[in-house]
Amino acid sequence: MNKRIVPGLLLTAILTVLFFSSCTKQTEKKEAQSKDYSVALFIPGVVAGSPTYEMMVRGAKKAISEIPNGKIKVIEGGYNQGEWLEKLTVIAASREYDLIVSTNPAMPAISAEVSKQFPQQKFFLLDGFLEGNNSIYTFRYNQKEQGFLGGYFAGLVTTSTMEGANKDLKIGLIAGQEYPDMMQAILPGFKAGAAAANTNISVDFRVVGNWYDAEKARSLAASIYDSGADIILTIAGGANQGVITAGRNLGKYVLMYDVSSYDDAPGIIAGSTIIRQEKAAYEKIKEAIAGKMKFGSADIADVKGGWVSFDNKHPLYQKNIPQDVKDKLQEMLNRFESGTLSLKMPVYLGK
Amino acid sequence: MDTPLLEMHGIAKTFHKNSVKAVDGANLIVGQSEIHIIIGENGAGKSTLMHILSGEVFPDSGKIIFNNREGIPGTPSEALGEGIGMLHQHIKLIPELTVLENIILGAEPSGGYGIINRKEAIKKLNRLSVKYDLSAEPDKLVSTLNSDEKQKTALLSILFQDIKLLILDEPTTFFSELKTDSVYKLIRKLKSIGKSVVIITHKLKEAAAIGDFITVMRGGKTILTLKASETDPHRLSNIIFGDEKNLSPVRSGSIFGNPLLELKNLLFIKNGKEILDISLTVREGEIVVVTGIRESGLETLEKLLSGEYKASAGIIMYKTAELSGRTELRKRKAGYIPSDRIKTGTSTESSIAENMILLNYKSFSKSGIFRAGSIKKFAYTLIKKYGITGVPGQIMSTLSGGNIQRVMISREIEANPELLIVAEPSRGLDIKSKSLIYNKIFNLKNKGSGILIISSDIEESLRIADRLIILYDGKVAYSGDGKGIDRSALGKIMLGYDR
Amino acid sequence: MGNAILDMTTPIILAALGGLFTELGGVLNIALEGLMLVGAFAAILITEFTGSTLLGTMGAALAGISLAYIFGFITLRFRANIFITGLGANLFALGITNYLSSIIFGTKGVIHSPEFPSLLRIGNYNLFLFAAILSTIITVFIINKTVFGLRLRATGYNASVSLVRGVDSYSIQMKSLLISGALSGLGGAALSLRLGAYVPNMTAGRGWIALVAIYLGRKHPIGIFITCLILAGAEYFSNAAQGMFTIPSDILLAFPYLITLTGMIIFSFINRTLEK
Amino acid sequence: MNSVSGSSIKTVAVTLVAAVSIPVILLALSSEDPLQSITFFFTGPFQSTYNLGNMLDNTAMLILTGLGMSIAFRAGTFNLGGEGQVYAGAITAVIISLNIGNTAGFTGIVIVLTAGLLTGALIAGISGFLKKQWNTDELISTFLLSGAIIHLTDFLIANPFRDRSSFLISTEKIPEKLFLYKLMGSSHLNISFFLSIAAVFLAYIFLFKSTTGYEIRLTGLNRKFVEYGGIPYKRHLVIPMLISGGMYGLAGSFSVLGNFHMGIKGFTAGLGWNGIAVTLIAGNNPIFIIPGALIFAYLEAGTEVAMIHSDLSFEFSNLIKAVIFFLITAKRFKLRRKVTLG
Repeated sequence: MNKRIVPGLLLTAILTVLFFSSCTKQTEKKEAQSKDYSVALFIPGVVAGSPTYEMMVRGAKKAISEIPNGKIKVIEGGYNQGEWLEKLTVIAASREYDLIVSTNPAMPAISAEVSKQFPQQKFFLLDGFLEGNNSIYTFRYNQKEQGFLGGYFAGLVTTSTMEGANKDLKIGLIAGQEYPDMMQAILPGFKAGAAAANTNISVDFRVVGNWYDAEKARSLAASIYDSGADIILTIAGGANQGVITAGRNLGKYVLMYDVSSYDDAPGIIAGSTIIRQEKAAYEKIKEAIAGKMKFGSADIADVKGGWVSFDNKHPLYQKNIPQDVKDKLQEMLNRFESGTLSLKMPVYLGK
Repeated sequence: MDTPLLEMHGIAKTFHKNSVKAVDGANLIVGQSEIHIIIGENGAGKSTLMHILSGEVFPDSGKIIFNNREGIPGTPSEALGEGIGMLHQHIKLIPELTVLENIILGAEPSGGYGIINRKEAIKKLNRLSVKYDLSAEPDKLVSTLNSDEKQKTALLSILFQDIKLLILDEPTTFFSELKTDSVYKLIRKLKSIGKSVVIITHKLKEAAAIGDFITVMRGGKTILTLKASETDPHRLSNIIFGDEKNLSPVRSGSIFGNPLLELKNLLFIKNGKEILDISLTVREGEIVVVTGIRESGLETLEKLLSGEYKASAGIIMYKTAELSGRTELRKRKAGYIPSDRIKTGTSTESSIAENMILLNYKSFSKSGIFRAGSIKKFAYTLIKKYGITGVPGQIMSTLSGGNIQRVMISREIEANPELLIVAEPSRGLDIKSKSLIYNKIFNLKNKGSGILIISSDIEESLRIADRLIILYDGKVAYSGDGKGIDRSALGKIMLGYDR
Repeated sequence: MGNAILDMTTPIILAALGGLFTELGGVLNIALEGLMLVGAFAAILITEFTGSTLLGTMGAALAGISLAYIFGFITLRFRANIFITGLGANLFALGITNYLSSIIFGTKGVIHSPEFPSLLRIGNYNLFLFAAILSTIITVFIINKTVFGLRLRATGYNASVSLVRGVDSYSIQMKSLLISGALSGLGGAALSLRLGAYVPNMTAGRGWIALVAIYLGRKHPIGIFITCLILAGAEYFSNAAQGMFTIPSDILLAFPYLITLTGMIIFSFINRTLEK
Repeated sequence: MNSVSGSSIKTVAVTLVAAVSIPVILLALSSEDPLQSITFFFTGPFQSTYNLGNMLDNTAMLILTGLGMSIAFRAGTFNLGGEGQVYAGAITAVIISLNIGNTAGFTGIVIVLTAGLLTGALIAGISGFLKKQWNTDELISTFLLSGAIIHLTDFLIANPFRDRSSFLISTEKIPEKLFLYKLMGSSHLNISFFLSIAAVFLAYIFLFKSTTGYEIRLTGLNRKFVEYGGIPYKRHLVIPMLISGGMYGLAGSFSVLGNFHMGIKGFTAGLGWNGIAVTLIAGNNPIFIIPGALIFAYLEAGTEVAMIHSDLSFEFSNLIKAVIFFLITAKRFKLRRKVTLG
């Protein structure tokens, strides 16, 4: 019994020594701070498997690489939402970064919380919305319009004469999880878009439960296709791959979100909405470096502004989609771009 | 003379757990076709020495030469590979496997590609069965066997491996009393075909009866080796144990009181077969011994009394209460020393003290919390009274077999039960321990407790019983005070000749 | 429907059969998840480079064996606690696949290519289904008819008795771990090759489901096969139900667990009643 | 499970050295500035009171979950459902907190903690009951039940109790009167730390000094012996489960009152599994759970800080943890002896 306590005591002793030895280090560190611009890129999740995060990382790195002593650090926060606040606090507390960049609708609230403790810390948040906090600038995509474009195109496909399209007026949407933007912007937009193509179209909406179970996504997609749908919009992270496989196996269509990826499955991926995430990260961080970022304000990035769109320039799209569908989609895009049509993105989630 | 088959020199082993020198510089020489007996008290180091030979324990120091090759077996598999096999005191079989699977395990005849050649296995098994007069049903599950069949299976499993030296640990504890002759026959047969046998025992008669040589062990040392034919058992006994006569239990005079335990037409039926049908009464101050050969129903009786089996019919009365369903003798504070001492009777990974307080642990506590002082005191009292080598906090598994039993016995007897049930009281005990337990039992009897002993040891049964019940084939073949019955008459009843 | 269920169940059957070997050998193998994951990764990696799904499949088995060897070596040789080393093996699989993928493909994410060779199919069924059926039959044979099978069961039931009988439990348990590595690796390959892509964490708890299937299947290959079919059926029902009813998805996701649990309770209830 | 005991000082030392040096090697190999990564890894948790406080708060949670597991292990049962039990305990704490507005303060805190504890106990108790009644394997039933509970709790957070004004999938914040008293600046460290230490000693006394603990330990070691001793052991298939689940539930409610102050989807993830790891590192001994939890929390905090400040990546933190898991319970480091006949 006594013998066995020894290792525990030993360890406690080691930890104590480490504690005291590190206290002295802390004071030395402060002088070492650099005056050059440094950015922390906080990923709410992991970069792996997410093209939108990859785009953000690319854009941010490019912006930083263009200044002489720029520093950028990508920090993956993991999927546990409960831990984000703590991690973001640690980053802010380190006082090492001039700007924290992140992306996710939940980040503004979390950043505001951190901002209470560290008011000097600046935040640039993509895909979120918060006005009036002088430390935070947000840049939110109009996902309702984005969902609408997807729904409209899917509606055009299911009513078209395309090889994989059947008579049933049915389309699908597979999501990784049910999250606020999905339920309040994307899905309603998608349904509205489909209705704009034909009011009788029904939407089969299903959830994988996570962002990586591609096999489950595959069987969900197969089940949706079997029930008569001919095109599915997939917003399921890494699990998208399962939907593509199901589409390939059954000769049906897949619609991608955020990132144009026709080449991944030529002929199967029929269309793709896009957001200009790389450009946004790049341009906005450049603004911040130049001291021109409008902290305290919130921008909405929509189709009209060119931040949200549909990739209809891709050769595979041009090749595989019938002319009348192409024309109708272009017409719809024109209406958004000219401002004759716009959808309001819900920025606060009222009760 | 040929070179010896086995030489062991300066073998020593200390178990780190309790720093007790189990074997301390032992030497042993066994010739070709020789029956060699190792005799000694419980805890003398016999088993450890043999476990070293069979590869189960690795010694701290020493040299082994076997079959002209020097080296120490690192695992049982290596020992078997060299031709050393050991039959353990506790039957080592796997109940979930069939008889054949148990027998061939480790020496499977292969038909290529690692596939078991069943035909070949059966053929070899049949050959062995005939040669050693041991029958077996290959496809029966071992869990369904009776103890006799289990013993045969265990023996066959060793014989199936091609061994040069067979180690038998307490064979007559292992085999029922009346099977001793056939065991001897088997051992002699092995000798006659050139194999050597080492037998561990603490029974003098056994040693003298079949051994060629006898090696005496005490305190981890081999103190001398004698030729069996030249040995006087009494002298030997003094070397090992001191004077045996003083230790023999004596039956005391008896006044019997009210009935404590009554079994009325207790019936146990399994798979439509009547396994046991018994009636008996145990009164205050009375020792009732139920004996018989192994398959006669002794085990079933124990299991019915312990509550493991549920009686098919009949009544169990404890004093004036009728116990329905499974017996609850234990809940009524009856003492019980089970035949399975290790698995049932002790918690091997708990301390001595924790094992000792099992029956009345609540009395050592105050509002649910133990009083450490009184437990310690109690444990020390029992340790002293029963001559146990150990301290209260010591973990049971670090004790020798004899000490483990003493802990258990001390617990059961010190609780002063009105009724004590003892199964196989002398199993695995040396004479000192045996006489200790008998003395304690007689004390209890004199205080007016009733005692029911279930034993397959004939002499023990004759000597101590106030009332003797002999079972044959699950039925009472004799019930009486045992007077006028000698050993051979008893044997006949047990085997069903005198009905 | 039957086809879909069979498709869903193959990876789990393969992993569960692998786990059966370790389970029979007395080793609680909670690393099935990680073993599947390295298999899934290796299958894509090697197929990508060689263009052959066959080589990819073999590579998957080999990757499973390699991880199983590390896991087994540490657990059996150093006598480390198998539960913790199992958790370690699962974490290791996640870390090492991401690490290798960032070195080899420059991405930690999804690995896929449009020209990925499609799997061989016989009729409507892909080859892995036949592999799973064949493995089930071979497993029955190995367990009951071979020296290894006997020693494996003996070790699992009672290692100390087996040891006395000259059975080297280290080697037996190690072999069983390697087999479980190979079969789980194949299970992982069944998952990723059919998809034509590797997604980090794509096993998504299937290794655990396989472990459950071993127990529910009464540690018998055929029992496991049937259990896996039933589990896949529950999953299929839950997937289909998402399209039929407006039940919140979280509740539907809980369904397979509840169905399995209910089945298990009924099973043990019947067992207990029969005993009495 | 009970064989987790009695490792010598030498092997513990070797384990510690290996567990420390292997991450160092891995860091050195993967990092562009190894010294910096290593420094952050080891000293990071102590660099600010915020880091230190959070590490200690995490330690407190791990102590509770570790204790929960160790009591189940001692009784010879296996509770694989910790994840679900913590999560359910936490959501119960949130729901009760949101509904007892007027009883806030000390009484309120007691009510909330009790409710969380009972929820965990109930869930684990179901598995114990099934084991007792029909011998349903508790290893599997706890796991399955937990799997279902996790999704159902997700549902509660995402639907009926969802705060629809938040972009987090979370419930509303609980009343501030129920927050546990904080001990170290802005970090999460709160009085639950002392309560968890107290729980260790209570658990120790319960297991080793009480009659019920005696019955439970004997049941775990040798069920036949307990039956033979006439101890009614069947309830000890249920009681340890209740305690085990209760500890998990308590950990869940502590993390709500002391740290998160609301329910967030998946917020307690990992506590259940880590509890098992802590118990096994501690060799099932309640007292050793304190250093065991400390080691574990220290490792987690170290990797986290190193990830934020240096170029340590997510997958490497997994690899480091994996290596430590591989070695931390190793009992001996010598390879098999090779002595054979001939």
